[in-house]
Amino acid sequence: MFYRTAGQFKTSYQADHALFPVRQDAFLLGVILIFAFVIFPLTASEFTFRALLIPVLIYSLAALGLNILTGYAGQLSLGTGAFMGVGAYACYKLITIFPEMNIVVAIAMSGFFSAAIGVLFGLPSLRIKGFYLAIATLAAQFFLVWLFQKWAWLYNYNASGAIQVPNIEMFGITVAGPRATAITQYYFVLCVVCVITFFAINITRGRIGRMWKAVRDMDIAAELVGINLMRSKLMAFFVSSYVVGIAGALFVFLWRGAAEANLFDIPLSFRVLFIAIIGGLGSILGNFLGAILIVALPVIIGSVPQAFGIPLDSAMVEHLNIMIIGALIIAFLIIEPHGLARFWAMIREKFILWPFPH
Amino acid sequence: MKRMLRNAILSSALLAAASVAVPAVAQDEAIYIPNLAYRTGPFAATGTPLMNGQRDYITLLNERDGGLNGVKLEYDECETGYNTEKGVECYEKTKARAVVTQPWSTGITLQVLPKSNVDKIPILAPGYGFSPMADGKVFQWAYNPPSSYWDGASMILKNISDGNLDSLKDKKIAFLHLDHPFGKEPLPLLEVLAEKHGFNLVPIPVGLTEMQNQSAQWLQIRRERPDFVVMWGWGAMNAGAITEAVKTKYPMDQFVGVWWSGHDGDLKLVGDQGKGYRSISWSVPNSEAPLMADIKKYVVDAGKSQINQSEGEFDSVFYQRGLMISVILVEGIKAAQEEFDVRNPSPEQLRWGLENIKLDEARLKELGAEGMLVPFSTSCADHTGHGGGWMLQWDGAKFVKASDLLTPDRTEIEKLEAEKAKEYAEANAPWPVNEECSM
Amino acid sequence: MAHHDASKDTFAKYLLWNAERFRDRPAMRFKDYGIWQSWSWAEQLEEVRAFALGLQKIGLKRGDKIAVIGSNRPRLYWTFAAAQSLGAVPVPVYADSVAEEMAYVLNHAEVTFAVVEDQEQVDKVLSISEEVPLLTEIVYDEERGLRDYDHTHLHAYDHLREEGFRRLAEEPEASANWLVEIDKGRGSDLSVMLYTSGTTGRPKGVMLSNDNFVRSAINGNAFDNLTENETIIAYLPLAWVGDHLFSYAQSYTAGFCVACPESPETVNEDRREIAPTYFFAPPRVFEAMLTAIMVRMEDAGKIKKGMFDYFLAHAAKVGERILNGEEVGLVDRLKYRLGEFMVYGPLKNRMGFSNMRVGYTAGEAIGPELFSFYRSLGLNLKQLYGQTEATVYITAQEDGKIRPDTVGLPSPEVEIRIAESGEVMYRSPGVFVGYYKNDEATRETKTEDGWVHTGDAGFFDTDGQLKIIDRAKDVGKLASGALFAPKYIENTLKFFPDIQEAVAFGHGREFCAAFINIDLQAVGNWAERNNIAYASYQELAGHPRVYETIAAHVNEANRRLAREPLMAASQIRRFLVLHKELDADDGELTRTQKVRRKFIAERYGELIEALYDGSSEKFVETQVTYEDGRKGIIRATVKIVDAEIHAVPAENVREAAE
Amino acid sequence: MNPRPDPNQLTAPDDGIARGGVLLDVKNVSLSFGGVKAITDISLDVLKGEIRAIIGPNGAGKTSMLNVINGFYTPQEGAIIFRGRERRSMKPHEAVGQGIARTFQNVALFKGMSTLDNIMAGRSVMMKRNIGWQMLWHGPALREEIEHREKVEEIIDFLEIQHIRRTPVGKLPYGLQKRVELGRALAMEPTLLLLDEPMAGMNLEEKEDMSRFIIDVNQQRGTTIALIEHDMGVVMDLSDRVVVLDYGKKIADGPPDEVKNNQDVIDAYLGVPH
Amino acid sequence: MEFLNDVLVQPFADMAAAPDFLLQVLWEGLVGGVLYALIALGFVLIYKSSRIFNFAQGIMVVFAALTLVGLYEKGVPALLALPLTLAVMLVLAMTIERVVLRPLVNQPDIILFMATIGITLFLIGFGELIFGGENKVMITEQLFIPTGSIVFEPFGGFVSIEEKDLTAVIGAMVLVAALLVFLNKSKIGRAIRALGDDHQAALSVGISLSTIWVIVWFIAGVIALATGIVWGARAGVSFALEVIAFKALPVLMLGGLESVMGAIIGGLAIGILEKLFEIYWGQPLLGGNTEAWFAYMLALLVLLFRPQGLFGEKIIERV
Repeated sequence: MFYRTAGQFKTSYQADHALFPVRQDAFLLGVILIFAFVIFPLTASEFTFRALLIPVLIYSLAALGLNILTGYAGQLSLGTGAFMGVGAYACYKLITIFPEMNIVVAIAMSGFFSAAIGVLFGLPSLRIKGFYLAIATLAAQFFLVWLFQKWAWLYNYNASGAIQVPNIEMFGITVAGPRATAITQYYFVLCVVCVITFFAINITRGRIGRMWKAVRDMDIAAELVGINLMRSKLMAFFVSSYVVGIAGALFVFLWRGAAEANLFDIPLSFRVLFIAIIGGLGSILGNFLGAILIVALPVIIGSVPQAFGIPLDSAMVEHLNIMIIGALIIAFLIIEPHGLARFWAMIREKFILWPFPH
Repeated sequence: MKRMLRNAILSSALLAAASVAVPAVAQDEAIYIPNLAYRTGPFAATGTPLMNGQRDYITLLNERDGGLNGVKLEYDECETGYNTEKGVECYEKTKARAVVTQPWSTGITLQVLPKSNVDKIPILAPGYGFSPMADGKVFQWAYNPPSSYWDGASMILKNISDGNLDSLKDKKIAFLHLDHPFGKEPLPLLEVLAEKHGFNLVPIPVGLTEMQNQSAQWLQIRRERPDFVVMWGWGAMNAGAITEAVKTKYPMDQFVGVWWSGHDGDLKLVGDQGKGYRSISWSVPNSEAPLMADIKKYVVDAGKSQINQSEGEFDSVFYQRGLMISVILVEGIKAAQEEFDVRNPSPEQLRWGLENIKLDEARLKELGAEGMLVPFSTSCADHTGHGGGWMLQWDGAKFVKASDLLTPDRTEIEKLEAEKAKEYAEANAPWPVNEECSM
Repeated sequence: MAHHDASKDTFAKYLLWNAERFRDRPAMRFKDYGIWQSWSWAEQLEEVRAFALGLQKIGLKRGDKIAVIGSNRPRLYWTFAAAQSLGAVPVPVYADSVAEEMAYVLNHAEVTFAVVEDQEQVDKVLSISEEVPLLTEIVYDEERGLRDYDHTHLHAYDHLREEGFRRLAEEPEASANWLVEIDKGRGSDLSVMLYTSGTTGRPKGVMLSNDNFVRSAINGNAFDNLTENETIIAYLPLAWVGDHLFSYAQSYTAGFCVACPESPETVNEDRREIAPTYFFAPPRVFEAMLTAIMVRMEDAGKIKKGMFDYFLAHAAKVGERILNGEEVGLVDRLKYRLGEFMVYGPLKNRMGFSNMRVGYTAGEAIGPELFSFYRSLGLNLKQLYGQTEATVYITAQEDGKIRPDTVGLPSPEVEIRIAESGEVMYRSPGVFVGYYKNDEATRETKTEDGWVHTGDAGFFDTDGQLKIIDRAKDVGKLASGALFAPKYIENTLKFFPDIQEAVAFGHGREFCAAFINIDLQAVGNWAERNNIAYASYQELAGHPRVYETIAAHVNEANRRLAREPLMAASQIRRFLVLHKELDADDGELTRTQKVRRKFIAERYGELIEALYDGSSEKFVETQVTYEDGRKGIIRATVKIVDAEIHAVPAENVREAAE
Repeated sequence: MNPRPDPNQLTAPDDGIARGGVLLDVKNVSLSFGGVKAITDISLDVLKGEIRAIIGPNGAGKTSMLNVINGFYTPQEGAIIFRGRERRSMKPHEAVGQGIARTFQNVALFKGMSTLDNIMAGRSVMMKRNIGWQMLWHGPALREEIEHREKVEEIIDFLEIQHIRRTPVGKLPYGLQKRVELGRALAMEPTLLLLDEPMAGMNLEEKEDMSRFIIDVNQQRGTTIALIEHDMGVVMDLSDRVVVLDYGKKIADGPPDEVKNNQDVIDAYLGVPH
Repeated sequence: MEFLNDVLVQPFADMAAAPDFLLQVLWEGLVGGVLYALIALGFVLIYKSSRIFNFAQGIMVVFAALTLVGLYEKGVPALLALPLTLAVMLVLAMTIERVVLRPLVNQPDIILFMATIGITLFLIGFGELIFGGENKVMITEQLFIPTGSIVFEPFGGFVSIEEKDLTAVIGAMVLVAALLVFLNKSKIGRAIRALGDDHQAALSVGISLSTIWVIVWFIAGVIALATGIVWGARAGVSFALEVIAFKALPVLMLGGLESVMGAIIGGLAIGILEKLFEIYWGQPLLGGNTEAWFAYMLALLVLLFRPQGLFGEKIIERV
């Protein structure tokens, strides 16, 4: 219906390999970007920024990182939270050791720390497969969180054991810390997320993405077409952990403002995993859809009774909320196990084929 | 045009979000008191009675007095599950209308604290939070009356050493604490004191996932054979520790907890075997007090309370402490109302109010709460009041007062407070410091 | 009349000119290796020149005939231009013709060269090489499987192309000489020779000159405002005159882009990608598309199907009127707009017609409802009446003056007259030079003064539009001497969805009568809705209420016939509903589902007699062949019914008398 | 604008071995799994440019033989000399670098990927742009991608699978999957192509198509082919030389006609007990 | 050097120095291990029969215990509450089979795993809604579980053994024995075991897949209840218990996902080893709390050498 593809033909491979071979997709993205860059900032309240927009973006990024590993390269990870923690603590150390360092540089560099740790814990993937591999990532998860608690150097020996984001300026604007305004942080996060998403799309659709998918779909065959399993898997761990690390740094520096070790514990990992799976493994778009569902929906559900003046006490709402989220997860898995991205793809396909049913 | 666009988008994309952000009408008159409560999760057991207490005191005022000086108080809970992330979300959600933030977890407090200067909403964290918040010059917006954790630690040590800390020399004190900002809070002071007085401090952290199964920690205690175990526990950790202590046959009279580790429910698990366990507290339950009679009459019997009467929650330490917490807050609001002659004080006015709380014995008596709370007063420079506390002891069925009013030894604490406050201000530069305050 | 630059009288000259005036505009696209490989006019010139020089190298010279065999692909189109540039005459041959047919054509045309698509065609040509002694050099495009063939007289296109480039680079005079060759070309020279597959006898080679094509193309361009901005998809056989005109002549004269599909299987998809602005298809293609749409919509959900049907019904109501620029109410227009968004637009998108500006159908009569369907969607589909001998154009419908039942007004520069016998004759600049090596046939078809017999019977309608009623040889006369055109009558009857097939009789008789086959699906549905139980086709066909319905249709058909002055006499007086479906297995239909009137007349002689002897029913036994090949007999008593006859409206009588 | 391929580039890389020279020499190879002998002392050679068939009843050790050749299994005894270099063990992915590509008995495609991507994956080894370029996409990475896409499109064209270019291979019928798999192997531009039962599970028409492709590959690209096939008829038509295995042992080796009449072979196929 | 001493010598010296303490440590480890094994057993059963990695086993423990205590608090006699709780677990098993498993049959492992996390969340919300979030006391006495402790005094020190821990160990042993008998001797049990290998084979026994699933989930529920009772007796019943599900994971990995014996041995091994490590290495050298990760690191180490776990079947790669 909306997708009228007639007359869109490609005369070169460049055009065929464009990000959006279908014009309407590009248009849709344009609309979304206009919303993200112009309309939301004009309209959103601070609460919307801090409770909806910024977390959705950051969680999307974390899920994107996980998706690279699990969705594209087929290596299950349950340790995303800890890798986010590595990024966050690395960024904290960088910022406190080199206070003059530009925050963008610090965040970009902190990704390398989590990438390195990721590769380290990815090494077992060469021998261990499937669910058994989850153990390696869980080992990382529990060990790293334990380390965050025990290694006081990481949090500069703060009494509370928490890391606290100082006020950080960039080009004269406070972008992180308590003085930063929500809108600045939103733009900062948005830009980082856009750039990394762009990179991730490019990687996943090119040679490396194909190698990962080959390893995911059938690792033996991948090896026999000449793909070096070790390199591909470790590269997936590297790239994935890098993105996750960046997400972790943003998580603390651009959103939470402070963090203690157990913030990065298993519930965070699961949350990100949910986003990636509900959103759709092996998809970039899915991470964003999943984040909207998993991060934003509870906030919205939680606000509904109040908004309608239904006298439910907050604990009841929370209980119901947990139940609803649990039920929703099951429902979504049943309705579309391949996630929201596939759901959207089907809708899009319907629009393209409209009025035909198939 | 822009407005139209704005409306259109608000109504479509952010319908739900917007509805949260827009305050409900017709309640302008009421003073909005949000509470970042937790009645869910592993800490719900200890949280619930506290929240009930807080809530019921406000209900009492509304029911009995028609509010405070004629203005209704609107008490509103936002569920955090003791989860820092949710807590921050709740903070953001409520801050538009709030006159005060009650963050209810040291983690959330730490998170919200740096924003207080920007958002200009006072934080009230009675008996918890960051101990250096006592320094009102640095932490202009944060209050932790009537006693800080450092005060608590000092009082516990004072009590177990019978007032002479030097007598602890070469003694071994295990510090069993939740591995969480809350649990780590007294460590700096304990370390300083250990050095100064020559006792042996053995910090034993309990991870969030190990709260219920502390056999490793208690094996360590058994091996180390400490002279005293000081506990900074919360939630399910308390119950776990006390059952393990019983199992390990650790003498209960050498086992002392902070005020948050003195929950009736936790001790009921072991009953008689817990006899002798002590907990420092700045509040004491007194179900016979006139205030409690009013609560029973106007709130509980009127069916407006959520307490679980069958389990004796009404008489519990935590429920009545919850009441006291609201008493402190309401005193602050009242002070602001009177000072600025407004019905509905602004957050900044309330800040002044919280700095000028005078809860002396006379005032407590006036409130019908004599002996239920340590008398204290706050000032511009002193946001804690350092009212001290009493030792409560478990007699096998309930907690009873087991000491006279204890007060902290402030010498070391003040030094440390100043140092840590300074550190904090530096780390969070630019951080405004109110130099006008005088002691 | 369109402007005609006399100096541009051959396509080679147009090519040179286009390479200048349209330099970087696309001339040719070809879906190959997954993308639309494209050539600008300048590049097309390069390609043609290189190949021409290559052909020259292997001996192609002025006057030679060069066969072109294969599907629509750029290199074969370039072969036309390359050969013509050297003064040789391309002879496109149907790629699917069997070896024997091909041998005849190649031999008759005296081709000496052949440019073919692939191994399959090479094998075919080689297999008949003994029968075509003149043919010596074969050029192929696809190398696959040909590597080990003897290459003494077999050449790879690539090789010749490279040879051409090599000559361009190494022989300074090659390019200039080529231009000289082009210059030598004249409008009167033969452009191509197209073999028409007559229904009887051997194919005839229609010689068409450059002038024929250039002028027809220019006239056609002007008629439909075709410019260099058009895109056409070339998918019909190269050997068919229409494709040569649309995809070659008009492209060269107007400068527009021709797109060749990846393969015959992917035409639909490729058309959707390209979205041509100018499109041609015979009715069967449109019919197949409509069927595909309806079949696919059968699976749609109830709501969607309902919505779809609703808007299609609305389009049927107002769509054509809107397209013709007639007055339509605001509500209907808005509804149509909504329909455009919900249904018509997406449908056109799926068919690849989103950008279609001009569409033609021709070749045979298109069903009016089919024609209207596409027009109601807002597609400017028009009918064309043409022949190879006329270089296509005889008549064409003008924008805004479209009626489904006529083929339009005479095309520019075409004169038409109706012969005594009712046969349509024409004279135009597109009239062919003659049949190759068949003067007799030329004389039979083309009069001394240039009029050509079409072989079709027709008449001019009141508004001057030509109506074709039948093949001239099938048209008979009633006993009264009035014209009897059975196919026209049958088509009028078949307009009703309930009528699947009809056979009209009347030649030499007093009046016209008809056999009717009901459409089992349509009537079956109707029966179901009306609670009419039936066990078989036979039972349904004989049902009195079915007869009532059919009688009403016949009545309506008669009313329509009455409006036509020439047809009024052949209104159907009596009809019957046949007790069995006409079936190709029984020889009643051709395999292409056309009625074999003669056979039917013999087989059902008894029934025909009954139609004319006034009896009201007749018992018959008919042998049938079942699907599995078994034979059986069905017996039935067929009722015969009289139909209402309508008077001829007065004004028609007057006009007819003029 | 017109990236029409040069057909001469389609042929396999030159390795200095003349047509008819020994490309692969398997010498006295034995392989066993935990005591079970899969291959016993087998020697065979593959000449450059030929189609070499390995046949035998089920369980004869044919697939194990291929697995040995491309490094998936390391034999306990014997030597493998490929392009004049001897090696005992190598990683399977290294085999590709040496010019050995293969297909599998049970199609081993990447089910979640399209035909195009599957074949592109076959060229992974030849693609060099690092992750930095990949991230940016535009520029060198895209150029490389297109360069290889062109090669892949030739293969798609060659195997006549244009119409399924974008279809996820999991949805394709078996016969087409086999063709895609062949395409993926071709994309690696192998010197030696190992085909493991390329016609298993196909109908007659598909078998004919596949035979044609195999011959075309061999003739047009000059690729040496070693294939395993169960169907004797097909093998005899296709191959230049046939080696017959039974119970892990070589029982015959020679031109198809010769092998066909060998008594041992007949017995083996008829199931005469040893 | 000192480091090596700390790591390699000192711990053993400590063990030798206080053997009674070592015994206590081992006992504590054993009790912990029994509990891990019980949870892991629930996992294995479900994994074997339906290839589902049931993350919800942890919350099922909490839910079962809460139901038991909750019913008792509502005035149901303890001995009636027990069968009622079993009935609730049966209903839960049936609901899960109908609502979750059946629609998700044949989905990839990860999807089913996620679904069980969904179940976990749902049960947390549901449980808190009904029973509240507070800590509850396990009704040990009412269930006739002894609560005293037995004190031995070997090597001049003492070893204290809680009677309820002893009950737990014995109870677990009885449960495991019963389960093994059930799996090996009964028709359903054999079907369950066969299911792990081949759905068709299991169906040939004549029991429908749904029935088997319900039974398996119900057995898992029974195990959960047993676990809940013994664990609840130790540390009270609260939602904080759900985290023990994580402890079962390395146990499973170590033992091999499909091996009942593996789960038991893995559970005991991890229980004992992690306690020893924590006491003798973790607390003195690493600042404690090593139990959070020790089991994982151990499992990881084992997996590196045996990718299929200690008792799993060897994976042979085929082309």
